Amino acid sequence: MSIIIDGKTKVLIQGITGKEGSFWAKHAKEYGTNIVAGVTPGKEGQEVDGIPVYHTVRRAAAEHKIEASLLVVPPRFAKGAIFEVLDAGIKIIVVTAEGIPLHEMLEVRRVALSMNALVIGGNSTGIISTGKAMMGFFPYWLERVYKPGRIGVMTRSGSLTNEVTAEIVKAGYGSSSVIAVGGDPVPFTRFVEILPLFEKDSETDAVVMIGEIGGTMEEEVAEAIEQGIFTKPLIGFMGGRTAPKGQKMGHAGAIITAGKGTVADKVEALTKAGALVADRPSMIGALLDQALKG
Amino acid sequence: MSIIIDGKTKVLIQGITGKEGSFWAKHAKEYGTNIVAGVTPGKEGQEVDGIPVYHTVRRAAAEHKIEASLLVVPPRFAKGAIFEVLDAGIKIIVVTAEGIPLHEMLEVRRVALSMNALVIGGNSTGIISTGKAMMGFFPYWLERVYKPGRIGVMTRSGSLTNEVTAEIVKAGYGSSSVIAVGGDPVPFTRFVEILPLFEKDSETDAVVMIGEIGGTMEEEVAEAIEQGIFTKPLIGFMGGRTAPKGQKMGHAGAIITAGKGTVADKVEALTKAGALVADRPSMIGALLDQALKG
Amino acid sequence: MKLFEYQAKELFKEIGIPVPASTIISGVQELDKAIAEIGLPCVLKAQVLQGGRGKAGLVRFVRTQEEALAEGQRILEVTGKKLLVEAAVPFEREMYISITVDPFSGSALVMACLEGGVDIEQIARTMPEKIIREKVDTSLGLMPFQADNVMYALGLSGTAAKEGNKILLKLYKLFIKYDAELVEINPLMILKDGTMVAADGKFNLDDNALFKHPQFTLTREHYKNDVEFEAAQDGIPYIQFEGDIGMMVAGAGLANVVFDLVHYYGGTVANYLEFGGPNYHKAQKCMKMMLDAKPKAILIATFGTIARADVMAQGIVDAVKELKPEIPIVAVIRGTGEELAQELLRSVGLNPLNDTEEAVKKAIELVGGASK
Amino acid sequence: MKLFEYQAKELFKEIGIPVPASTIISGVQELDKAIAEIGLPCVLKAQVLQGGRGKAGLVRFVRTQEEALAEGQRILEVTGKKLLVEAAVPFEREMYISITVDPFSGSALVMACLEGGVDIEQIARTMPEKIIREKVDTSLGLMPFQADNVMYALGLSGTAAKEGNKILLKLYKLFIKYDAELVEINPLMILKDGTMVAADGKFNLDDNALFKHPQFTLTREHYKNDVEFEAAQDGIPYIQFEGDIGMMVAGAGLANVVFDLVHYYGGTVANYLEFGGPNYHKAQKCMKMMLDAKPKAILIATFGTIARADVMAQGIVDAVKELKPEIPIVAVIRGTGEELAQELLRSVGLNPLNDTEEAVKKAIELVGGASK
Repeated sequence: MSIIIDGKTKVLIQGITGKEGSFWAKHAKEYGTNIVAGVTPGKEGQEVDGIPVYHTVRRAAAEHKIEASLLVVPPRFAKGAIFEVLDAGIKIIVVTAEGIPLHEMLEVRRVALSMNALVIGGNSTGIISTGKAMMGFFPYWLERVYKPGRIGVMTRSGSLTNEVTAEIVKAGYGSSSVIAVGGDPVPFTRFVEILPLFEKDSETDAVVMIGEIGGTMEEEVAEAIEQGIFTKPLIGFMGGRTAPKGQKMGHAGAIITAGKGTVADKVEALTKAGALVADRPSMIGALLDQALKG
Repeated sequence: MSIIIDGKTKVLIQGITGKEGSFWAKHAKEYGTNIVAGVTPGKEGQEVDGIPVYHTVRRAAAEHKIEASLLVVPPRFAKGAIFEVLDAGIKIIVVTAEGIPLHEMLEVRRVALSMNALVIGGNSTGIISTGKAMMGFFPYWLERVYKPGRIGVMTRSGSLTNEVTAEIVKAGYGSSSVIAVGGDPVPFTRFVEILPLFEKDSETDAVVMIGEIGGTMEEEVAEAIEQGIFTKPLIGFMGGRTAPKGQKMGHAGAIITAGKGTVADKVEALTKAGALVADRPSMIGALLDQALKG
Repeated sequence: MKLFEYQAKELFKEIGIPVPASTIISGVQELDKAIAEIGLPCVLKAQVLQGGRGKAGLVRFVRTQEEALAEGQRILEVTGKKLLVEAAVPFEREMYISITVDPFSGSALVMACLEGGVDIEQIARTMPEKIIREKVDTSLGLMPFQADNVMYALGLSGTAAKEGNKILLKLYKLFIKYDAELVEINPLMILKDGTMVAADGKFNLDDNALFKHPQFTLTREHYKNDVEFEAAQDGIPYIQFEGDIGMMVAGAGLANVVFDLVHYYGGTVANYLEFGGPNYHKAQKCMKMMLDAKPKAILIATFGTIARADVMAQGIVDAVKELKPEIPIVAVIRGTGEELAQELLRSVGLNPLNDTEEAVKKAIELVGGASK
Repeated sequence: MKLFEYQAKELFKEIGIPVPASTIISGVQELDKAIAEIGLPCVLKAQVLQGGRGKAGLVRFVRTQEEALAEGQRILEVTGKKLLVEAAVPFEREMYISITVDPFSGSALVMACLEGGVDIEQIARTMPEKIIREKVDTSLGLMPFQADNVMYALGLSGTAAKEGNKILLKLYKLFIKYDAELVEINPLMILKDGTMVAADGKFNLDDNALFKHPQFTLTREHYKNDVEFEAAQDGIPYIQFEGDIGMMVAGAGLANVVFDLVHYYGGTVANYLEFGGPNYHKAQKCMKMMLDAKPKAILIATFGTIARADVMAQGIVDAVKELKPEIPIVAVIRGTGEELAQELLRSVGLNPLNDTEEAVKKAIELVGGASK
């Protein structure tokens, strides 16, 4: 078990004939992901690494049972591509595009919520069920970073994820699933919506959350812990403690919402809820030991 | 029992301070309808026939439990007024406005469906639970037209309704509830959605459906009968048998959908499903006798 | 409100949907100049609103100046309307495409079919599977992937699929921008290189949204005759027929039924006037129109609630007093205020009835009985 | 992208939201003419993007020509930016109104408050109940009833409620039309007669949607200095600070953490450059910018997947070879292609590390140790 996908999940790749699309299709397949089809309008009949390509998701879905889709399309086409998958009844979608217009993000978030679909991203490096399957961009070939284990990871950042998962491995652990919700100001799926999946995953003992200044996602997690929705140990690590106010540093997501969103706020909320907070990446290992070995 | 409303249903009137609004508020109250509040922006604090007026539905709903709303507002404001009621969590809405723009009708129909709300109209003369309560415009003071009884009536027309209910009374029957779904091309609620309410109403023995050329509402009713969704006797009467093709006669709803919608089609579908069809108003009484007295 | 083909094509051009070169003329004397501009061969198309122009000989492909003059003159004379002179475009195949509404789901509905140029209702009855349908949530709009769904489902590919996608997206923009009930291109010609040209265009605007588009108004050309046009100016639905009985009914539903009953009992209708809803205050004017039209008898029927019987009766009485008609009048006026209404009618010698079918039969009797 | 107050007000005017009469000037020599046009008393407002202009003395109410000249000159000198000369408008009370997004529900979010003219974040913390919130489904748009909900909930009535309704609907149109992250009027002045005037305006555009609005471009005035402006022209996030260590990090998340770590271990940052994402191919250019800025040491950190370590290393190596820097360079380059990357760095005498915190500590040591 792992959350969201495993080696059996039937995966589609939208934008599969592009440079990035074909590159990561090959890697995902090599890693064990069950990629059943790809889509690029106008290119039906082609194959990418043995994967059949269709004009549209509807046509691909007519030929294959599809359970999840990885979008490797430019940001301007992301909204349309997401709605295309939703329209075909597919409920798991990973969106890697960085730079989707904000108002389009709102629309996607709202519709995905109403359809009860799990749309992850935008600006996500993807999701990986470590050792089994991945939808996204992960340097799984670096064993000191992507070692299978029993720690769930959820993250707003790409670059920081490798940094943190490497610390987890260094401390003698590994990851069960890594979910990059992405660095956008309106992530389609929020940390607090991933949490219940880790809660019920028997292969996850604890969760490391890689947060960031801005927004309220970390505060929502604190609330979920307080409400007993999540009961396993959680270690938070947030960047942007010393970021100068008003200066846009880091992700677009790092816009402070009126009266909320500083790292100090997040640390306070999490600590109050009983979560552990790492000041630096190097503390994560020790906190995992503390939480799991007592 | 009667369908949708009875004398206890707490009713709001939007546009209550207008000429028509205040006129029908008075009549509805006189008839026994439980009108608890009215809304006209800017007129909070006024009263109409003892009914308190509020600026907004939200403010009215904060002071009164409201279960249903009658809209007596001009067509250009109808969409906004409907969404205002829906937004306040009220799920029964009767829309009398004639001439709501088509694209706005689409929007209302779609949203109402998604919210599981019963929006009746537009261009509806209203609904009446005969002898108990009414939301709309009915000359209930004409006893030969609005006599309580056990026949459910659903209709696309206003003028024809009086004609037909008078025939029902003439034949010795009366009406349990009369529901005018309205003459618009995109009625917010369709005949087939009223049918289950009559089916489970213990005070309704049979239903008279007053249809019209155009659209597919009558065909949908035939289908519901065939599928066993509606099992009581149904007598259909449809205007526009001899209407010249391509000529817009009657309601805007009378646009023939590609390959469907002539009265001949409707008669065929209904007859095949086992419903009785009256060629003329004067046949309705005899058909009721046939259905109910065998 | 229906637009004429040439108006629809102006909108197509505005949004970038390719149309053949064309020019619109009002009389045969403008034809030479038009042909000089458009070239030969070309197509002459009567600008009338009814369908089936081809079968009626109102669309003609002409090769020579002489042929053009002869056909142009003939069509202009038959219709009395404008004539569109349009370049002939060589095409490989034809396609049908339209956007209308799906009342059940509350969506816009795209329909497309590769059997273009023919009657779509016919295809809907005989080969429904050839029509590709795509519903559009208007709050989200038509998305490019949906246009792709349509084009690839039709079996198009390459340039044609891409062109079709673009044209459909543009057509949808028009549908929304102008609050259309229906936009249709039939045929949409597919040329050898996969590009497309709209060879015909239907555009029905929503009358209830016309206030947002004051540039469109109903003109005399939209009507069969002056009377219908003038009635429409007053917001009164009026249709001229060839029969005996003048029908003046309040309420569209009842009007339809009375029309049916007249035919059922073997009568014929001279004209149809609907004076329900907001028009009930115009009873006097309506009655005058009926009298002016000189049917063999007038049949008035109402059963109104808001449309008060007494108000309508007063208007009728006023008109009768003023014009002192000699044709028989049958009235069946019921609903709110009916007692007073009937009194009023009696005051000018009319004998109001209580039953619609009785009234219809009476009117038929008065004009000489059933024609069957 | 943030618009300046005067730009926001141009948009307000365009949509019909009343603003005070005003004129924008670039130098003190234009002030006389501006005052002749606007009249006295008037308000002089520095066109800078940071908040708290009032407290910083960058907004001044002036009564006389002399006062205006003195204050105008002072503000222009302090900021080096444009100055807005605006008519003083007598008002009864002030209100706050804004539209932004609610990420949780995926809606637009209207916020309004009758405590205008003050810091809304402050009110959100201390008197959250005074802020009226209304969520807007952007696929349906802000409806008039929602604007009514806001105005009546604030306690407005009569003309003010109606004016507020209209202004909010217009503000929403701007929010949508220009793909805004935030539009805000604070204060919106309510005059004696209930009409309203927007006395200030904030307008943040969504950078990801700027391609739809090419009329807006970032200008030199948006930046503190030439280097930040030039970096932005190349799409490189660059911020100048006053400290010792030049930070060049791939990836926004990692950059934030390295920034934190430098401070945690007692160091200071000279400048911040982010070269992740599509910028990883620009490593050479970025490295040159870092060297040009002459910090006491340069700290390079990456842990990329798509941003390949070897490509970034090659760029750094090329820049080092070209410029032969004498300041120390600490590099911790990991991720895809890290073996090759480390080899490349070693080839120019750099000694790549493997641990971010080690690297931060090393860099601080090299610039003279922690400042604490």
